Amino acid sequence: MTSFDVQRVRADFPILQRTLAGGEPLVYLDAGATSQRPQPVIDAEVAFLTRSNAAVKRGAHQLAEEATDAYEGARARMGEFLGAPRPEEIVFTRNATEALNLVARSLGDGDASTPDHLRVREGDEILVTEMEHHANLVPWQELARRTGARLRWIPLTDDFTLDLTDLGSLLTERTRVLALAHQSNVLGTVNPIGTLVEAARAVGALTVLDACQSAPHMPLDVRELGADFVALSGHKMLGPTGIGVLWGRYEHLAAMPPFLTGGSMIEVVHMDRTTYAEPPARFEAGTPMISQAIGLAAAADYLSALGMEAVAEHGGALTDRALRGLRELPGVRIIGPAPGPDRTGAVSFAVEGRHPHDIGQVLDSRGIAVRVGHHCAWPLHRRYGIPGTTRATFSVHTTAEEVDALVDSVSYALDYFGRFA
Amino acid sequence: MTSFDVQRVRADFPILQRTLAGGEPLVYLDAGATSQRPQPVIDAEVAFLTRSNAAVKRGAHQLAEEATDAYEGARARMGEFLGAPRPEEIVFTRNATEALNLVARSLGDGDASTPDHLRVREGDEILVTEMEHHANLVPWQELARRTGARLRWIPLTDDFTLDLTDLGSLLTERTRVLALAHQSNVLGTVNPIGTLVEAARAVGALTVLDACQSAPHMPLDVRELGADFVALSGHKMLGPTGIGVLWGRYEHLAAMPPFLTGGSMIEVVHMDRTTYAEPPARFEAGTPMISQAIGLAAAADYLSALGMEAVAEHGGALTDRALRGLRELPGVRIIGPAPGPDRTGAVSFAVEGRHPHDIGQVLDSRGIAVRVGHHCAWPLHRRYGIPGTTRATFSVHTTAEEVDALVDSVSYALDYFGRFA
Amino acid sequence: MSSGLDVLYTDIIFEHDKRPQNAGLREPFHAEVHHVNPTCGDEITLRLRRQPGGAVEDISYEALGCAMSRASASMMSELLIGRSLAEAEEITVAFEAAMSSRGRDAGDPEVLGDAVALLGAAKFPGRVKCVLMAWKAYRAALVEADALDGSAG
Amino acid sequence: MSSGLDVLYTDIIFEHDKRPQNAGLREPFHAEVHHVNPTCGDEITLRLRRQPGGAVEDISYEALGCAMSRASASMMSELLIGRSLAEAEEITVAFEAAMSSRGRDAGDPEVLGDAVALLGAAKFPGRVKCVLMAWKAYRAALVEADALDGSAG
Ligand SMILES: Cc1ncc(COP(=O)(O)O)c(C=O)c1O
Ligand SMILES: Cc1ncc(COP(=O)(O)O)c(C=O)c1O
Repeated sequence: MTSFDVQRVRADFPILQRTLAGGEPLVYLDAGATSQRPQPVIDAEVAFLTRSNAAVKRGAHQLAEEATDAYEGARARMGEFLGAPRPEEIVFTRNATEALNLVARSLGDGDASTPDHLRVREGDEILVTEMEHHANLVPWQELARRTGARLRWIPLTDDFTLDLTDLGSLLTERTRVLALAHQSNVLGTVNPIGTLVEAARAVGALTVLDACQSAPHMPLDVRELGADFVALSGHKMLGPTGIGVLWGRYEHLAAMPPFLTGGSMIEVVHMDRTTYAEPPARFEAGTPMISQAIGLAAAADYLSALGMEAVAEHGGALTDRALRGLRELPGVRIIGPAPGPDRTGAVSFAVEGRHPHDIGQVLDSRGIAVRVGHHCAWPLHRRYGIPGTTRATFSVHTTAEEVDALVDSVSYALDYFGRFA
Repeated sequence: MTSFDVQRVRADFPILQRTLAGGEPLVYLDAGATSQRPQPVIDAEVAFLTRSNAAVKRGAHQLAEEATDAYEGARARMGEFLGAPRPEEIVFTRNATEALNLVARSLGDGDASTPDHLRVREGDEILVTEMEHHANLVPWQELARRTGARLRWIPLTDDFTLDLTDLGSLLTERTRVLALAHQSNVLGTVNPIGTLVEAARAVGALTVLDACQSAPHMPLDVRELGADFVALSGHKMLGPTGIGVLWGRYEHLAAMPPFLTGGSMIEVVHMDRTTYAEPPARFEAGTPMISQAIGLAAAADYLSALGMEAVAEHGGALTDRALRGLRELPGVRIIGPAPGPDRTGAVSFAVEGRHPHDIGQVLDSRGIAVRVGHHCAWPLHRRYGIPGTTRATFSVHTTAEEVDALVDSVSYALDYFGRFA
Repeated sequence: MSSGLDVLYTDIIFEHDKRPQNAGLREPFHAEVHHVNPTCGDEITLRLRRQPGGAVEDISYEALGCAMSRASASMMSELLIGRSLAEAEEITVAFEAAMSSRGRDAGDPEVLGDAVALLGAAKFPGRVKCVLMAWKAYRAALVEADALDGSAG
Repeated sequence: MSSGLDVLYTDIIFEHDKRPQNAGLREPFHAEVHHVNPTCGDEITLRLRRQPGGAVEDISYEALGCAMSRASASMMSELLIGRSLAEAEEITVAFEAAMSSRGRDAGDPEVLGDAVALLGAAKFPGRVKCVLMAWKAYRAALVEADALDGSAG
């Protein structure tokens, strides 16, 4: 079913060799929080650091030229990975959160010289969804607060998908921005981006896509997605922490005011005034995350070598297996859609009468690392009347046996707590 | 003269083993732009990645606990390194530029609930200096533009120091912020921070210190410095790129609005409103630079093991030697004060009738990596009537022989271009 | 394999989790506070009533959370109600110290009573916050009550 | 040791650096542009005058920068003045391509004249921008002149 050899992939991840406190092997089902790094990603960073490390775009010496080539090469590679028409559309940020903040701040910072469609002002509306990660919600709340715009949201159905019934009244001529997740980090739901981008474009609104969870799991092509901005994090797709990507249409980036200001993003600086460089430099203030960009490009290479179609198939099969196993257990309620093509990567569930923290503790005692809580999607959990969920997420190194161990261990946890019932 | 063994230190820096295109050994005199990384810093990151890598502050599993301990341990270590009264005063940012942007944005974002001294508004004044790096100038220009405050600056003397003659009229009751470099990245000048902090405090202004260049070169103690905020970058002090530190007095941080918003910086999130966590979490939105914080702490350990007093002595001796050699060369003008205790780390110079790019090219052909241009301090260069300088900066692995090679090579460059004169 | 687990989840923890002591919000009270644990969404609303002489007359609460955090609220209320403020302070300090010791300080059953059972969580840094939430809420309520009646704590 | 250097700094480069052709700003002109290289602070102000038929009648400029960038402005002006727009375009395209080739495209001296000497910089990525600045300024002036007289370029 999986076209790559998962055992060979596992050998590339040094951390999978470790055992835990009780001697158990590590079953890492928390890739949705942060993924592990294969050796080639670590090696790429170390090779750079021990050979060509230097400040980029500044020096006239050989090391600086090598470093600049490596850094700009990483940008070009990420552009390719995402199907970006131009490498200059790739802006490196510290994480997806900063990428989303960049867009939200810049849309609020324009002046008379900024095109109208790139400005959010009083009376405008911003549309998000009830399933958003805090990273794609709070920056928009703050933008609304600063500008006097109104924040609205697409609600969720009982089936764990977006409720588009009232889309016509939510997405109107007043809407400047539609910001939403490509894939929910809790539900696993993949949203109907094509339809929504088209609807947004029809009313002249920009679409901002949070692709944090989809980027590691499926082929992405920004041209096909059709959005105006796409944000993702390196550490969720086998790359380093401390690096994220904002992709944006060049014509937008070229007309937007900067976010962070300082060195390397300027054109001319006087004491009392400054003009700014073209994108992407305009949005990369200060010394960038150089070795991290190189590590991220190596992660993209690693995923591409496996093939994103194969990666998607692998993740889909594991998700199905986990869902089929878990839903048989008494008192377990899956928080997410039934198995199907538009749901992958994450399996979250609630247990009747048991707090997720307690479930997670039992799993941990058996070497199974999952995440518990609201997963930075508090409104989503409130919508379904639960304080939190237990969430298992999969990666390219996850095996069917590990999924079975998860199901077994949840069953064990039910028994464990059952004895006190 | 140096109390540590420079040759032993050199053995810790793998990049110093490499040779350049023409077979020359690498003479890296560009540490002021970015420093090189000793093996223990690389090892610390790799060890973390291959053993304990996980999302911090979120998971309930063993790896997540180890990762959180390592990350918070790095914070505590940086607090110690800087003499911070509390570890919670250390905020990790992507670089010094972001740290300075954080302060500048937050001071402009307050509302009625924010204490007056932490708000910059129309009619207020912001005071910087003419020697600032763009990172400590442009964010303040932007704050002034957004709020209607007025930006003023302390000018420079012909002796390459701050001209404090008119300080009384520049620093007044209207001044909310004094932002300045601890040490200039071009001149090497160390500013009289004690005097300035006291003067600022006397009028009720906050002091924001850019310690990018001083942190790698001398012992720092935020209590002694007396400033309200201190910013620095990891990659300039033997640590990774992609990480910086903002130190701030706890009572300020606790009263300031957030900058980046998203996951991990919240208290409670509803669709229409959010409350925020205490510092430092409030200022660390999203997944932090985990392995980079750990690398930075290892860099602090490395420097502490050498002893910052010894590091300062070493840098001072090299600076003196370079200045004494270069000022003998015909047509060379040192852009910076004469040798002395308040000048270290960086030696910049201009050559009569020769552009720095051409000088740098000749040095590069002899394996000597220096930086040329305005070094992100364009107004400073304009002040001295030059488009740019050639700058050599030193680190713990720099030898007296390397400084001599620099002087020889500048002399060679003068001859080289002399033949066309 | 689940040895670590049994340190955490003892019978007494589950007894308090199932039958929490002093639960439910009662009147009258001098201060009410609402605390959340932002990482897991656990919540507690806690009310404090003090006697004129300064003793803890009543602690009532509503707690939403894991077994550890609910048991902790229950045990704390049992332990502190009826104590003088000084005694309550001593217990709280001792408990917080043991809880932050990563297991090095096993706690004195004379002082902490049933609550020593909570100290199993001290070895699980991710769970320490769950256990401490109720205690922090008590502290905050104390500060608020002081502020309200103007008497320094 | 300095072999790399001599590829860059040939006698002809220094001749143009010392005695720049067509330097100084002249009237009349159809468009004036000001370009800077933000990393090193180099600047050029360039004026373009076109003939009614569309030829490059004059290029005048003031350039601040390194030897390479000043020589480049001088050579470019020498090469393009008097050419038809089509010829100038052909030369510019050929020069930019060679300059971006990292040394693989040695350039045709028939087309580029003295300017082939600039191509030594193609192997030094940090210097390519210095050399191209004048050429970019010419392109920008062309666009501006077109915009001003409303004729499509
Ligand atoms: C004095 C000074 N301030 C600020 C900065 C900015 O540091 P970074 O680029 O790491 O943000 C630098 C270095 O470029 C510097 O030398
Ligand atoms: C859907 C989604 N959006 C945004 C984020 C934020 O990513 P980061 O914390 O790397 O900025 C995450 C991960 O936490 C996520 O899952």
